[in-house]
Amino acid sequence: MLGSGILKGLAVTAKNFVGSYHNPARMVTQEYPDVQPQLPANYRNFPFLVTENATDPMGTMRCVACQICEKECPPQCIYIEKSKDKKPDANGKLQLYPAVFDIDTAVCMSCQLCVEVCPFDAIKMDHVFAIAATNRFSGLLLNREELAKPNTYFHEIRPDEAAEVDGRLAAERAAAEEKAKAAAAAKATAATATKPATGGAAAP
Amino acid sequence: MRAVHDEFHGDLLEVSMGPQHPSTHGVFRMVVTLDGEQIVKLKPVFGYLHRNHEKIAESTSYLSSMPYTDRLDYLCSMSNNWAYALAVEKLGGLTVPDRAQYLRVIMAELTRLVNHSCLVGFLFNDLGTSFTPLLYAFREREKILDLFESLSGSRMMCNYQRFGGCRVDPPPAWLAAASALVDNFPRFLDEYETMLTGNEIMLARTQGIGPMGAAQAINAGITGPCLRATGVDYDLRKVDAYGFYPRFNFRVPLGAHGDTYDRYMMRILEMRESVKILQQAFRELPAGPIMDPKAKLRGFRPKVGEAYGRLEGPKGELGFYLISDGSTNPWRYRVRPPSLINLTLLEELCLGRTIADAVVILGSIDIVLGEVDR
Amino acid sequence: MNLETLPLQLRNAIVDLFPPALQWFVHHLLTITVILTVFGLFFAFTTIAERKLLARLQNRLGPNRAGLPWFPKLKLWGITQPFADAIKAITKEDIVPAAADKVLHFLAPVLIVAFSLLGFAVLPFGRNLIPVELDAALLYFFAAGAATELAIFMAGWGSRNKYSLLAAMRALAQLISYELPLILSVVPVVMVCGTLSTKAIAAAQGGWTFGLLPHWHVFTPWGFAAFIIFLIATLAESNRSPFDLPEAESELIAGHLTEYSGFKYALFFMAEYFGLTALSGLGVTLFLGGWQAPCEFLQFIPSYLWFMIKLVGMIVFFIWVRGTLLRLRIDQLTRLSWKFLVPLALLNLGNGAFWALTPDWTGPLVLARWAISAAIVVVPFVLLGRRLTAGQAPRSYRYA
Amino acid sequence: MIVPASPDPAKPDLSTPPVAENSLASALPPFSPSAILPRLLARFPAATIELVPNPGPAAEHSLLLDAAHAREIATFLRDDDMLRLDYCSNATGIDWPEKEIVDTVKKSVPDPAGGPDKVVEEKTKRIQPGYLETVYHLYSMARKHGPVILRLRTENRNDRIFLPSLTPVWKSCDFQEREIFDLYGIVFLGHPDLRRLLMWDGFKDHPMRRDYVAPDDFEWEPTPHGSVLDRAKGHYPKTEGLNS
Repeated sequence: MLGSGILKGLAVTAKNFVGSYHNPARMVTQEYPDVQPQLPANYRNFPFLVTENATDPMGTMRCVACQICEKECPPQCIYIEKSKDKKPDANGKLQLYPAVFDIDTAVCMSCQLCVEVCPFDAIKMDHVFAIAATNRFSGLLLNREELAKPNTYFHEIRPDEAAEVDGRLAAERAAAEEKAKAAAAAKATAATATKPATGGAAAP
Repeated sequence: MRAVHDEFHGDLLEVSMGPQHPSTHGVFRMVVTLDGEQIVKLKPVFGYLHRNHEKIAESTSYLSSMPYTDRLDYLCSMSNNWAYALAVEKLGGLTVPDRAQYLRVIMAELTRLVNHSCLVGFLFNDLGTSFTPLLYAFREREKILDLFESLSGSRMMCNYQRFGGCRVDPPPAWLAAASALVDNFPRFLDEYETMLTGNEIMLARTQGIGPMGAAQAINAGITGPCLRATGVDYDLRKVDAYGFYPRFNFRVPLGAHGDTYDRYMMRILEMRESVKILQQAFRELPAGPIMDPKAKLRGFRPKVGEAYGRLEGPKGELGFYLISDGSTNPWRYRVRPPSLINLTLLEELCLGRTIADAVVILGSIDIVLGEVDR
Repeated sequence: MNLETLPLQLRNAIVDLFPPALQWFVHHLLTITVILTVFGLFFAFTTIAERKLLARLQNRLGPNRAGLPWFPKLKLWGITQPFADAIKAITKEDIVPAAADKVLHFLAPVLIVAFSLLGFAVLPFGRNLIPVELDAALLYFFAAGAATELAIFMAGWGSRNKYSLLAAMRALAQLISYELPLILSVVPVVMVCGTLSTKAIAAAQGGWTFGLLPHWHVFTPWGFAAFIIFLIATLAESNRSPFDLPEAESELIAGHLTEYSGFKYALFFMAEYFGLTALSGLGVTLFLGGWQAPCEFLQFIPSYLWFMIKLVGMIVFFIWVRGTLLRLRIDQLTRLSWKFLVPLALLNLGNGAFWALTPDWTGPLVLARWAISAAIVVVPFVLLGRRLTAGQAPRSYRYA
Repeated sequence: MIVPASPDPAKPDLSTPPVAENSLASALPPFSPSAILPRLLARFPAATIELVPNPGPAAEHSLLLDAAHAREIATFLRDDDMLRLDYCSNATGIDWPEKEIVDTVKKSVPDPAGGPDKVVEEKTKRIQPGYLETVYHLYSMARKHGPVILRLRTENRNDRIFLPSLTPVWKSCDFQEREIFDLYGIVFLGHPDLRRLLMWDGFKDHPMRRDYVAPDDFEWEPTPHGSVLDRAKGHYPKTEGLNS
């Protein structure tokens, strides 16, 4: 009969009206500034640079300015200038570091490719999303000081991934130390065996 | 007896609907010539969102184009990813591990749910509801987007598929949540259908509106639910049998009239089939790696050659045509956009109908301007 | 202190403060002020109620942020939202298109508010509360109400916008189509009550069967049918969903409102709600017993409160309909009117006549009276409805 | 009608490999260009049709048609009962600019000293003329097979850029050919409504051509670093003013 479909529709909306008062599954609204969203660990928005500690962020940056991310970045929002000198990294190896590391967050599309291609676990995705600024350049173009965040922060936002990365880096470090020890031992044996030449300069 | 409008013959009215119009689904524009409220001419105008995606892709590496495919049809980033990965895998001869194949099916079908629920919501908005069906649909869509977010990190720009596999392996908790959501999805569909499918106004507004003939639709390259609404049995999941779709039990709903109502119902019925596919996928998901060990993330250089990979996207056949010259960048990168080609018949469908119908016909074709204009 | 007569006593007390020569003037000024204030506030809270109710129908929260100035912590569930909206509307820039007919563009919102307010003059808000006692109150009401469509046409024409023009055309087609069923649905009431005076019609619906079942017109077959037709026609007359074609958002941007902004836009909004409230008030008066209490023992509640409760009920129903239904197309809209509502209303006219002629049927004849009257309504409804929806039904589908 | 048995991964016969692998592994599909080619040549003796091999793993070879017979052949392919290629999925353009090809020919030169022959590489340079190409991917919805890939080539990239439109055969080419016209500049003869699709009407040049240089004179937003900044500075001498 004419009208039965309309009545059924009215019944459904009425049910939803009542349900909205007692069934939280129906209500999905989050009252945003009052209630901050619970971001999943995998949430990604804008990269940051991982530093080993918070006290000396520029000195302990993992980034070695290899510029792979700059090349792979689809919208080309990363800009890196290599340093002229070298600094020792966490493994004690001398590495370049980025003298300039800019990310234009107005261009960045948070695709995470920089993170995936980084062989040093130096760049990771952040959880910030409220980055409104009044100036496009001073506000949205982040330089390396603004990008650097300590490893503890990484642990805070993505505990699982950070632990895995730490484990891997620790293993690498251990392996490097092992190798260095072995090399030193070999060198020592070599030195004891044959006195002259080859020593000195090669030791890290 | 002479027709009335002969005696009151007046001027035609040309209205430019769009690019800013509530119902053109973005920055689409239709230049409509009206006789009273009747459409005597309709010319679609494209390009307001054109960014030459193909040119950008030809000047970057294969991998770098992947996040850009998210932005084609921004409701269905997972399907777009897969279509592109499919083409590149065909071009480079990569294989995909079983678990990744299942995950791809899961993601693609979840995307179908997202897209179709959005579509039916927006269709009702075009039909003049005050957002109620749209918001019910969005409520369900949000839940799926939450899943996407917790897995891939982003709600809509998932960037999830890689050549030779997927990027992240979902933990068991995610799978359980997704499975529960999928199991509850038919309840939403039932409620939705009770609310609107039998509604007299809905029937009057959609049945017999903008009917498409099967031969006409095939010749015009219409694909996806719009084609199947005309009764043509052509679903690439069955025809091309890409991915692991042959392992899944599902049916392809077919319409008979090809009108707006059939196009709407195709979406509803496909969502029900998608739910079945998803339930089966969650049951059978094997353990194992999710990436082809041969696949390289960086510096991927396929051999010289070309490949056309296509899949059944929610909107129709989404194809990627790639030509490799052996370098890291594709020589030719072409997207076959279902949204654009499904608009081929728009003028034919709208002629002689009113503005109100044109809006509904456009809504039922289901376009996303990110893909139309690329 | 009698609550029922309290408004009158208050009015008389104030009027008595003035010299007798001015008293008639103060009397009317007071009435107008009260109507403007009460229904102005009613309008304000209807907007927030509509937004809140729609939100709840859609599983949202609705506006809940507007609090009080200087007390940012106090949110008050957002009920001060309409005042914030009003301030916003007043302070917004008023844009008049260069090509517009300036006079019509300005006059349209002014006139539409004026016309939509006229109807309130003849509504009996309570047992003793009626602003103007007219013998031909119903005729006056419809005459005043029909003029609002003229203002809509002025807005559409004066804006010099194609969408506005289309909307204006639609508004006229809608007016012509629905004025008829609206008036025809009211005629049986006039026949049965034998009067055009709204006060007399409201009074005629007094009394209860067993003290519980009120003798409202809606509880008779002809009255029920007339009420439904009246409801549908009211929706159409006040341009509300599913008949909101003149401002069909998805088709005509905002229809005749496309070129209006700021306070003028707010005036249209206000007029729409005033019109809706007035028509609902008339519906309450004609079919829902006006100010009469639904049960005998509930008479202790003042009559004007009963009127307002019923009015609110009507408005809530309209909001509910808006939250559910989709829009008709213009040809379907006119077809619904001419091929369905008008014939039904005409038949119902006969039904009303039958009812008016048979008040003395008693005993088993009462049952026959009800059965005949119901048949006159239901049979044509089913038959006409079947013809109206011929060829339209949910379909079943095959699978490949 | 649905077989409820869920596929068992253990059974090898049920696990159909994905299409990418399928087309890799299997031999030529039944409706391969090499099967169609002789039929076409028999039917259209005047036409020159070539097989263009695809050396990649996809191995989807294509047919190069001459412009004069393209529409006839397309109509035949569409209407032929065996093929029934009623659906043109994809139509696209490709730009092949002029290319310098270095042919290396190895020659053995007898050693005047009487030793073994010396192998000398002789390099000859030649210019392969550029052309524009359109590619059509045809499928059959009736027979559910495909793709058959057609290619058409213009004579050069500058003035002889005319190709027959296949829109009269498949309406799905309508927008796609307009897009090719817009982005590559191929003029389709017989297209019912050949206008630019994506770029605006007054636009000059064709952005998808390989030698297209993007004009940075429109709404250029000075990005703060690198070569982009240098270019931006050329247009906006006062970039610093924007910074403050």
